[in-house]
Amino acid sequence: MIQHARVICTSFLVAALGLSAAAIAQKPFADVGKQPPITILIGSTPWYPAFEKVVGIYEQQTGNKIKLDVVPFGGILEKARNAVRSGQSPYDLMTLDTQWTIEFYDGGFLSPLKEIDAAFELPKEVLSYGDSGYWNAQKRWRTADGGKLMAYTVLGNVQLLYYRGDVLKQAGIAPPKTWDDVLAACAKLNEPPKMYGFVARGEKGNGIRYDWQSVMLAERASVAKDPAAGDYTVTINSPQAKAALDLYIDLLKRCGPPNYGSLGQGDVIQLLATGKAAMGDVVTAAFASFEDPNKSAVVGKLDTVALPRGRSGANGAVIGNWNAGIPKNASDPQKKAALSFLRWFVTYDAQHAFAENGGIPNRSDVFTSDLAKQPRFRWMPAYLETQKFAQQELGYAEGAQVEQVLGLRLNQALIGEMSSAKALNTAAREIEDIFRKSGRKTGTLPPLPE
Amino acid sequence: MNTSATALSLPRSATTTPATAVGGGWIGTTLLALAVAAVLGPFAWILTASFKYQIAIYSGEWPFTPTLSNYAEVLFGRRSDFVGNVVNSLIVASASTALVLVVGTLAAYSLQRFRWPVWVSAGFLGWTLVFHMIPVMTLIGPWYVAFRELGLYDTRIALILTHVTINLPMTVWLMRAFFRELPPEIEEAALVDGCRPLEAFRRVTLPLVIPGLIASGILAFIFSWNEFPVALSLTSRDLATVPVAIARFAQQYEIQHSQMAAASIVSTIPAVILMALGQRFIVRGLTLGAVK
Amino acid sequence: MRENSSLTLVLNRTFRHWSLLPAVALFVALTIYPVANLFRMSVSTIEFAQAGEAWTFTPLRNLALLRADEVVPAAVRNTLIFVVAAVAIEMVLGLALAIIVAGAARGKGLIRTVMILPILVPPVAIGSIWKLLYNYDFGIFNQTLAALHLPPVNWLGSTSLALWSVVIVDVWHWVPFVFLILFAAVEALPVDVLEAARVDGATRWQLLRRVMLPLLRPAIVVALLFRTILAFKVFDEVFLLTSGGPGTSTELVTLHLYKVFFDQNQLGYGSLLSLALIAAIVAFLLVGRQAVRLARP
Amino acid sequence: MAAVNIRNVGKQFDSVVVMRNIDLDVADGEFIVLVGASGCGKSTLLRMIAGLEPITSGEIAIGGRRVNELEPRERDVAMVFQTYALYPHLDVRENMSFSLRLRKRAPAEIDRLVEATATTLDLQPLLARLPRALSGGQRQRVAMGRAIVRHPQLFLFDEPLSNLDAKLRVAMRTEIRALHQRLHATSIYVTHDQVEAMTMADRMVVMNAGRIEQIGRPLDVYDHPATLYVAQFIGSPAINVWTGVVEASSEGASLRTDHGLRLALPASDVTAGTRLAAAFRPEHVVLDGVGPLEARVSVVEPLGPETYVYLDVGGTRVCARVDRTQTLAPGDPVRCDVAASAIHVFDASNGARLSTTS
Repeated sequence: MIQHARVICTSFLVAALGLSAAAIAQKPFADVGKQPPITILIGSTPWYPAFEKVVGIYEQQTGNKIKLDVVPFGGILEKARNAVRSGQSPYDLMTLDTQWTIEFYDGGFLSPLKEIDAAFELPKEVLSYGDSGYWNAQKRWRTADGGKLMAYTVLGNVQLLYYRGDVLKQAGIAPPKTWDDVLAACAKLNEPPKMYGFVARGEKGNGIRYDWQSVMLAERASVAKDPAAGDYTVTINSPQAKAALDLYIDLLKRCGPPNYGSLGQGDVIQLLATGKAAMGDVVTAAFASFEDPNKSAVVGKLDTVALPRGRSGANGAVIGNWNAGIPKNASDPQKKAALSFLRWFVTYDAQHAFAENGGIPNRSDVFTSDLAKQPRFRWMPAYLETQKFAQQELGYAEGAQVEQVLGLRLNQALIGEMSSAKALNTAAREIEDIFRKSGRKTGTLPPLPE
Repeated sequence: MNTSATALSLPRSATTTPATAVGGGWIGTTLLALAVAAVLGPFAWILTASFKYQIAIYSGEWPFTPTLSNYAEVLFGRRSDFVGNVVNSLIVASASTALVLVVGTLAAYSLQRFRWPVWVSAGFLGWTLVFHMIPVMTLIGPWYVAFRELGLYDTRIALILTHVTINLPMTVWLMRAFFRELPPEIEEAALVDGCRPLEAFRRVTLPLVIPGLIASGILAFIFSWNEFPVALSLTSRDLATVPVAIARFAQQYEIQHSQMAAASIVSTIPAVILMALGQRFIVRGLTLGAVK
Repeated sequence: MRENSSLTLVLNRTFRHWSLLPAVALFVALTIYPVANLFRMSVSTIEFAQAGEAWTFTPLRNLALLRADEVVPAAVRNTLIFVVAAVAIEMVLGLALAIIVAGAARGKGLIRTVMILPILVPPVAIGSIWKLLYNYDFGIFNQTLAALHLPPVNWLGSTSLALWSVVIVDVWHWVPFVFLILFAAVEALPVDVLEAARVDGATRWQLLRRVMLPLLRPAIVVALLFRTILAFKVFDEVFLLTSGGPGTSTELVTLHLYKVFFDQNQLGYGSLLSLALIAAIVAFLLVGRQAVRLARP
Repeated sequence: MAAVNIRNVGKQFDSVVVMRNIDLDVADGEFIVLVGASGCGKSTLLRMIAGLEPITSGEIAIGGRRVNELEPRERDVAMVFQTYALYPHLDVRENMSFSLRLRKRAPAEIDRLVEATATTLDLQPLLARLPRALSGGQRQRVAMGRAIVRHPQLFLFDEPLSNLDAKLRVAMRTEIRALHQRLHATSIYVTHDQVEAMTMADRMVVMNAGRIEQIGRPLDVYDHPATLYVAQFIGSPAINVWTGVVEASSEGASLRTDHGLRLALPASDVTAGTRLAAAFRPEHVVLDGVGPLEARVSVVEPLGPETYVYLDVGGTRVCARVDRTQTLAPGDPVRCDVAASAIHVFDASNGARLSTTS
């Protein structure tokens, strides 16, 4: 009876708030009990609206309050650092880019989830995202092997190969399976300035580092030999890495616009959205905006496949996810409340709702649900396919510094300030230096002939 | 907005203005027109962008079908706190401007008029400059810690105080330059005529540096209005200011240019109005104070 | 009578003291600790472990990092080019506009409002919007060039041009700052002096060179001083426009500092870098002042 | 109106003593002129009286009241500045009524006083103007008006005429003097112009290097300069000065000048062998063709009523005032003489007056 009344009551509230009719009929996704209000630090991202809606459903269903402190993307890290470095944290849950989480794991700023509640387990359907939520404090490396669960993925992004279904079809080209296919296709499609064959990020910094590493993985190259085993011998100046870099430079120069050396994510999306690019290497999260007629001239025309294989025959993709963790300096009841939300959030129902509202779910079963059949979720198969080989990169404490090195040297090779061999040799030397300073077992390959 | 309202300027017919003596002529007019066009060009672009859909901005479409949806989203969107952000900014910027004008002008006057030992004046001025040179990012951590300890985190007071501090160097230096050009005899005359020192300062000195006060005031207001890193770190969502809100449109994977443009336009209007009111307030307050 | 008068003397003296007191109090309260902290950090290595900070005193290590940092020379070179070019252009344009606008018969207030619009736009918006204006395929500049049947320009993607594109944005953004200060100074000029000079038969150019510029000098110095410091500290726009690329062509000291201090979380070396930046600004200002002194007959 | 008594006043900037032991009594209604070269301390003394400059030692009293510790506004003095220091943002009426309004006088009374003063000074048509719309002379007048309107105990003038052109300066000189005769207000007037001092002062105070050299009525000072400095400072063209050593002879003491000339000295107790400076004014040089000194005319300056002739006397230049009827041309040889009684004798080492006669 009471249960009934609550459902009705909730229904009215939900209806009053204008939420989708689908939500009204749903029963609570999971029972987490009464919890004190919590505050979540979250960035302003394209998937934020979906998250906000799901939080709204959580509040409806549980009556627990959540305050969302939405901060600009450029301010999240700053806010998170401030929060954990002094006094009591104003946040009880913080969503952080995977690259940033390392610093928080390593500094011991997050409470391992099992220390808050020993019984907490992630459902097995939840994708692992390269163990990015685990931290092995001895190895200073993200791995479930001997690592503690510190955080888990709120949103998992991977790069996908977007292509214009209509354009490729007309040209009689099948969706590329290898990077050589991409080169071949763009040789046919490239018709600047009307149409560029393929676009990806060449911008200095995170942009080129991230996009290039997919190709690097596809050529079976690596930055460090075997971090899992503690072997940090730098392998970035291997012949395979050089092949990957040469291929990437080739792709961007031959298929992209003349400003390939400064293309960022926004530029790549802009070129695809305006119909100026036939193919592009873009994050999954951008898909929704290509389907929004206010933002895209190619609604319904872009399809996705997993990023292509390299000449080595391997696939490569880098995971770029957002992890949520609980600050060590939050109060115990708040921590429990935050964990309760997490527990609720990873249920199938919550993830289903998250996907429906435009988020990327983190459970494999949602990808095989009814949603996958809908055209607007046509990216799901490619995404799930990518999960089989996608990897976390730079998942060690020195990651941020290594990214700086790669971000500059790769860009310099791209714009011709250095040869690719010299760029990689330089990067190898610098990265080795970083590893040595932090006391890793390291070394480097013999330099590539320049 | 009009300084010719200051008692300093004269009926145009009576004398030459400083610049008719030098400027003027068709060269000046042409240069001015060019400058206004150069300033307004990008601004007009922002204005039109605010009426465009993102895709129209992306593709540089012209002509375009205008839409008010960006404004609707910014002002009334369910997830938008923009009106609140503008109010926060107005409060913080006007309070910090008023404070910095009082504190900074007094300090500038004190340093310029009274004979301080060199270590005091040079020390103070040098410190303000060096402080001004420090990249703000390195200061934020300690400020965050201090204000949190004081229980002032996420209050406007913390933000106002830091903005006053950040703007103080420029205000002091700028006002000092204006005081320097004032002959001391005028104040001495006021003292002999029967003013207390503070009275002479308010009734005679200040009205004579109105142009300087207005310039300092506008600059302090704008710097406070646009200050991002401190506002971001010392406040949370409820007290966020305009630049923090606008930065939210610069997302990880895309910049929401259309809404950013609308927000920029929306935030400019109250700022301009408030600056105009502030100027009028300064002019009126000081000239009336001198006469009454 | 006697007591009364000595009291007023005290009041007079207190006016002198308390007029400076609020400013000093504010600075003591809000700057001493952060600045001391900056110095302390610059000689330390700060590591985070067990949810706490571990400070070790390593001044030589930080210095060694500075010496070995390969990005620093390029950043210093770009910063100097940027500061000199941007500030010089802004000063000249700002002064010219201040004089012209002050001479306008009417609508001065309106023109001033228009002129300050660029500094009213948050830097984050300026960076994003100019990036679109510069866009190779859709930007207004290249569209205009195309309409004139000229080839497109790779504004931000060319290593030789990117820094100058950044300078243009900075000029657009900051001329209003110089204009505003100098406009106020021109408005406060004593008219009788100018009139006297005119009567004495000075040409416009002479009037400008020999009468107005010397009178405007204090304001020019302040505008130049603060514009220079702000130019050294430029960050947001460049960060959004180019992030220092392509290559190191627009790498500036502050961008590098951001990467070190913020992205890499190297607080010790980052602090040393910011102290080095301050030292560079001070040196630049002193050299500049000396140069001006020597140049003056 | 009030008397001013300055007792043993000294002034120190940091550790530098710029003025010491100044004593001066100004009688009620008197017009005193402080005169001296720039930097002699006259303006500083005036500003100390006004209260704009702290007094390091001694005492200043106005109207019998010690004012050392009083603020300027409490001393009931009015001051006219060299730059006029008009309030640029106030019109003439507001400038004039400023002090009255500060003293919260009734508006009707203020109006009456301003009108009256404006009428006196011919400022009526200018009342609504801002200072920058006024000519230099008009500004000067407004500055005067601003001082007069208050009826203060004491007027202080700090070189009020030096920014005016020569013609206006002479006119204003007379006007200020006339004004004083009407108001009988105690006035202290600072100038570096000895003509102004001579023409305006009841008594003048000649200052030099932070000291008072002489106080006296203009003609007394002119006729009996207390020091060589005063003798040289007062009088135009300047007094002629010869230095030399005293020689005694049967006819009395005479001076063997550094140029080898001989000049009879007035009878006084000068001892042979001392170094002296002998000074005599141009009007005491007699060109009679029979004098003992041989000279040659080098420059002739006819001024109208009189003519100044510059002579080359044994290698030194001497100025003589002669009647306009005397026609002389450069190059003419003449003989001249100086009446011994008209010669002022000063100690060459410290400039102190030695002669007591004439």
